[in-house]
Amino acid sequence: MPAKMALDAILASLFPTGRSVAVTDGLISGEGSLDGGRLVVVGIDGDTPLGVEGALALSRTVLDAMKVGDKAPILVAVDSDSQRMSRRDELLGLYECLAHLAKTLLLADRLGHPTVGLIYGHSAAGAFIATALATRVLAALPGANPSVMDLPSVARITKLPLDKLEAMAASTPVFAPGLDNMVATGAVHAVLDPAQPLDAQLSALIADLPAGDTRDRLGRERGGRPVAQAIAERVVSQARGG
Amino acid sequence: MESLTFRHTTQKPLPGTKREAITGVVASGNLEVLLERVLAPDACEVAVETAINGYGDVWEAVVADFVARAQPGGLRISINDGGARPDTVALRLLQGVRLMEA
Amino acid sequence: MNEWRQERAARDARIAAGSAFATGKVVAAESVTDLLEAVLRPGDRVCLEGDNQKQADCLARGLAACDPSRIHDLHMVQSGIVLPEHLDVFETGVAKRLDYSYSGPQGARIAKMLYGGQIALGAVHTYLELFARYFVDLTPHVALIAGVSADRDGNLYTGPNTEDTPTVVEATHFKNGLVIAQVNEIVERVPRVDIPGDRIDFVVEADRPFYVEPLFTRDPAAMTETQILIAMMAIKGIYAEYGVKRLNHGIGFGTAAIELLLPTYGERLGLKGQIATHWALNPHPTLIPAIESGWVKQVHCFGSEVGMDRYIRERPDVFFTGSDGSLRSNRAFCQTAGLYACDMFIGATLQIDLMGHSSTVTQSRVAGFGGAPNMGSDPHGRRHPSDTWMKAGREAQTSGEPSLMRGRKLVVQLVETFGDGLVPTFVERLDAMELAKKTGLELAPVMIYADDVTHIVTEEGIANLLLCRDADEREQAIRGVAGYTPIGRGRDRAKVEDLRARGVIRRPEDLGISALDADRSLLAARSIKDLVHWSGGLYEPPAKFRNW
Amino acid sequence: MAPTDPNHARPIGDDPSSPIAPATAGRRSSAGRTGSDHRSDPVRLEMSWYEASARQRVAAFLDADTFEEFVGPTERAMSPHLPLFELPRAFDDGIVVGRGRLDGKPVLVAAQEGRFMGGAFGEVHGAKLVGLLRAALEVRPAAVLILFDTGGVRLQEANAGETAIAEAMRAITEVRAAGIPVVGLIGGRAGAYGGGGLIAGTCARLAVSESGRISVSGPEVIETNRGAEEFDSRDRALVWRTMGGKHRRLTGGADAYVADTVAAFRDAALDLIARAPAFDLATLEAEQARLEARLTRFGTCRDGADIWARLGINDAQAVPAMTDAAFTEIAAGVPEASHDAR
Repeated sequence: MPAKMALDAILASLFPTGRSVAVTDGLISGEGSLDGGRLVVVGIDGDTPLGVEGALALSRTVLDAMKVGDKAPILVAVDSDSQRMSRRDELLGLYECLAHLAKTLLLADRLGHPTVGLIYGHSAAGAFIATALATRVLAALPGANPSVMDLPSVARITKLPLDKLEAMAASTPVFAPGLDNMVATGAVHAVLDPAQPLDAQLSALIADLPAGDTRDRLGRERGGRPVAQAIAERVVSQARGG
Repeated sequence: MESLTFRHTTQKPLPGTKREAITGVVASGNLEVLLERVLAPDACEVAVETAINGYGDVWEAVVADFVARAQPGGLRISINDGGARPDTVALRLLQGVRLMEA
Repeated sequence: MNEWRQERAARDARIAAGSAFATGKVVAAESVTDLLEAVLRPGDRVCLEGDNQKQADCLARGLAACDPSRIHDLHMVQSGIVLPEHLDVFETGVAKRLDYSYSGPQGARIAKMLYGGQIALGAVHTYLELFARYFVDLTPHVALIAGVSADRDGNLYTGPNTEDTPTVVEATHFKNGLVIAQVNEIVERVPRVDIPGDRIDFVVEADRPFYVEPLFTRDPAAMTETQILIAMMAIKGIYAEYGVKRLNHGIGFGTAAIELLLPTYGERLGLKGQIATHWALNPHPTLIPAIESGWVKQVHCFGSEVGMDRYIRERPDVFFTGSDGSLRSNRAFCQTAGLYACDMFIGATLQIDLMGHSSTVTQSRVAGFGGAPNMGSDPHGRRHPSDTWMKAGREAQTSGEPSLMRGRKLVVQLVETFGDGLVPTFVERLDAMELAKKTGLELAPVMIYADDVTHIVTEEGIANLLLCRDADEREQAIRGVAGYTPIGRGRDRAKVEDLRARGVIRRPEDLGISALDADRSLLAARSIKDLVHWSGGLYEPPAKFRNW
Repeated sequence: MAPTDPNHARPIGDDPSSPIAPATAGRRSSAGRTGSDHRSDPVRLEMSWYEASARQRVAAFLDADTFEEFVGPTERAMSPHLPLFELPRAFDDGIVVGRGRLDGKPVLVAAQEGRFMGGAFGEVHGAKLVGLLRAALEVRPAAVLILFDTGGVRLQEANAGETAIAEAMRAITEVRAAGIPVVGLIGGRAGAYGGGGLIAGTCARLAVSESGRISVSGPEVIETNRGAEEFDSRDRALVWRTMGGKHRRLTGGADAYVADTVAAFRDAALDLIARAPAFDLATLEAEQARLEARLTRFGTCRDGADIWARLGINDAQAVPAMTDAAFTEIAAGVPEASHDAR
């Protein structure tokens, strides 16, 4: 697996003319300029788990970006752990905080802020859904390692031997961790080339944003989700007829 | 997983006009039974997908008793089994037939 | 001249030795091992109280920590082998011989230690048998018992789980033995005196409250349609048929389902007051709806159950309670009540063979008996008639002089044809026989012998063994309710149909019951929370049973 | 986000025609009823939500005989992946979707079956929900109702499940933005865990019963990762004080608390549909303020009961044992419980 690209290197490549982006307690927020306009950056760095405070800090940034009125694109850069697993986070309603963060990103997109996710490290489970997956398109850098659960944990829960799971993982993208599999399911729209300037690649992505949610179509085309699109369309078609 | 299919001839069709019904849930020790009135009135087919291998003879006996008792002519019955005991299987089959007779 | 007071002198010497670690009778928890090393002698018979609901666990830990060079070869005589420490003492050599009744949670380990020869086993008893032997040939030299509280004079409050304590103290104290009690707290005045202080020699204030496990709580949420169907058949085909008023229930889900069907299905059948009025039973939470609906006249208990204390206090018309209001249970008396004063025992088992012998052992576990064989046996010493007993007797005995006929206790096995993991309940040969061979037991650990069993109820029907006239009929009656197990499929169909025509086998439809009616909506409570509601908030279930 | 259902359910009755009456119905006064009775079957309405299967819930919840299923079991749209794991499939992949009427109003409805694979999201399961939400944009029903019963992502199809959850969340915001309320109902045995909790948090309104649980990480997952000192998953009372229906209602994590009957969920759904917040900047600003205030006020609390006490409930310890009626009264007096900020 290629090494993951460091956040600083990513930002440098994105914003060759300078930026003001801070990372506090693993939370990324700030902005830089892209194509003569603003690009707002939020996200999580350093394999940090996302808890209630982090989610609300990020959503605050996204809400503030919406209030500026410039419809600036929003980049959600992610190298996170899963959601923070604790009694306190659940007691305080982590599901609401994570959903709220996702909703702010989805609303921003509706209100004309192009939203792009960028996974450059790890991410998993609730943290992944509430951030990178709540954007219009999700891009990745080689070395990224999204997962729902690592294979040893899957082995423990499914009571299947690890070597059998590893063999299955090689041929079945639907359950195995890793970037290639998330690309195959359609969750990751595109993998960027770290050797080329990222600003141009991001601009190209934004210029070519799909109108709707194309993830299930990509999943079918790439073979990672063979039936999802057809099933969803069958439901729509039956709902329509009658 | 094991797939089993049993075909029987019945003396009469199952009363009622309902085209299809489903009962039960696939869970540990439980099963779902899907019944469809699509066969000839004196035919019954029971197709089983079971999580537990090696109980073909028990399935055969349960299905034969069920067919003799319920005379489910015309029904194709499809079962997804999560390892139910024979008595649970027999009960679900009877529950399914009752739905079809309604 | 004969010396007639040697035992008493020995007891006095033990007390004197132990007093070095006591203030009056009171001993601190950290001194338990010192105390035990001072009062015990190698080879002593020791009863380390291990009940269902009350464990002398602090004393057990103290005993397990004794130096085996000083204390060794003890002969443990106790009803329950429940805690790990109960077996640790055999590993260290502190103990050598064992006579006991029940070893549910330690069943696998005890089997291994029996194979390995670490334990010299006397016998596995029923409760009443072991208690009886306390007064004949297994009288303890030292009893280590447990209670909730004591005063400084040793007056002991056992709490609602009195269980074995009076029996153990009676046998030990009055035959020159020494009694040491652990209590959760020392108080100025105990709520009630279950054991007078002059029978207690030392009192240990335990480092933590004794361990209690909710053994008798069955969550209605886990009850299946099959269990409900079986319960319906039992109510209609046995309780109603024989008018069973005085009874004992096992602790499985099947009998718990019966308890929950009384106020619904039983009510619909018009049986209230006609059946199930007088009980020998632990305070099962699933009995609450029947009690609240006025079905239950009274209940005597072997022990209590976690979470039932407040409820019992508020229902003194139903339960036996002390002047303080809390339950007074007593295992010996309740076992006796179950044996002689109940007309029916009904409970589950793991294996039944073609004769009707049943057993709860598997090849790798020696679970012991507890009290089921006492409940589940026909007492030949019974002399009082009842309609139920006489009717069963008439069914069993068709010839001979009617006035010399004796009745029969109903002993009912309530089983599903398959157990967990699709393991058949009906077998050619009990695992118990294999186990006896492997461990060198003279008696195979049979829970209930075939000649005591009167009925077997499965989801396929009821087999009335009283009506079987020979061994072949009996075998076919058992095969005839054994469902799709190999035993059941090996039936002679014609013979089974003949038995059905004679009413020896009764199918659900013969009883006017449709399997389709066996629905969870029939349960008076479908969750632990429902039981709490029924109890008016008095039942306080332990955390693991809550979903709120 | 593993399936976390701790209630290893034994089989129960599943015949849609057999009513599961409330167990202690004879002792309770019958639930207060709305004027919508005439449209639905009164016996079925009294069935226990918790006990009922997904199909039973849908059939009883909607106006009688109005449910039409999409991609129903005879279409055999089953998981293409479970056979690889030697696991049995279900004809509906554990979710029932379709259309029906609720008090005469056309609605779309999805119901998860918590007993099949813990109600978890697999490829087909997720796609059926996503399809239903996309259909709402075309057919414009009066509401979309999601009857949650899920442990989260189905591990055997984890990537597909996770992606479907993200698709469903986006689709919900689109449906809401189109002015169609999306209402979640939570009272099944599997709760709404993992990604199911996030989807729930995206809905416009939520109704929950006492046994309903909403959470991201399940107690067992937290215990496995952080130890029993962090979360003793066997302490069931703690589980409910942390993520159970009453706690969620008191803190405003759910907008209605209902008794465990189909009738109660139906009434709540009708009420919530009528007062669903818009999906706009004002709502999300309000939600931001609401959640920030929660962290400020309760961030140091260790236990649900501490929070309830700070909410001004006199006998916070008594909350878990409270009857539904008593609790509803208490919740009505807690200002934080009711809001339009979702």
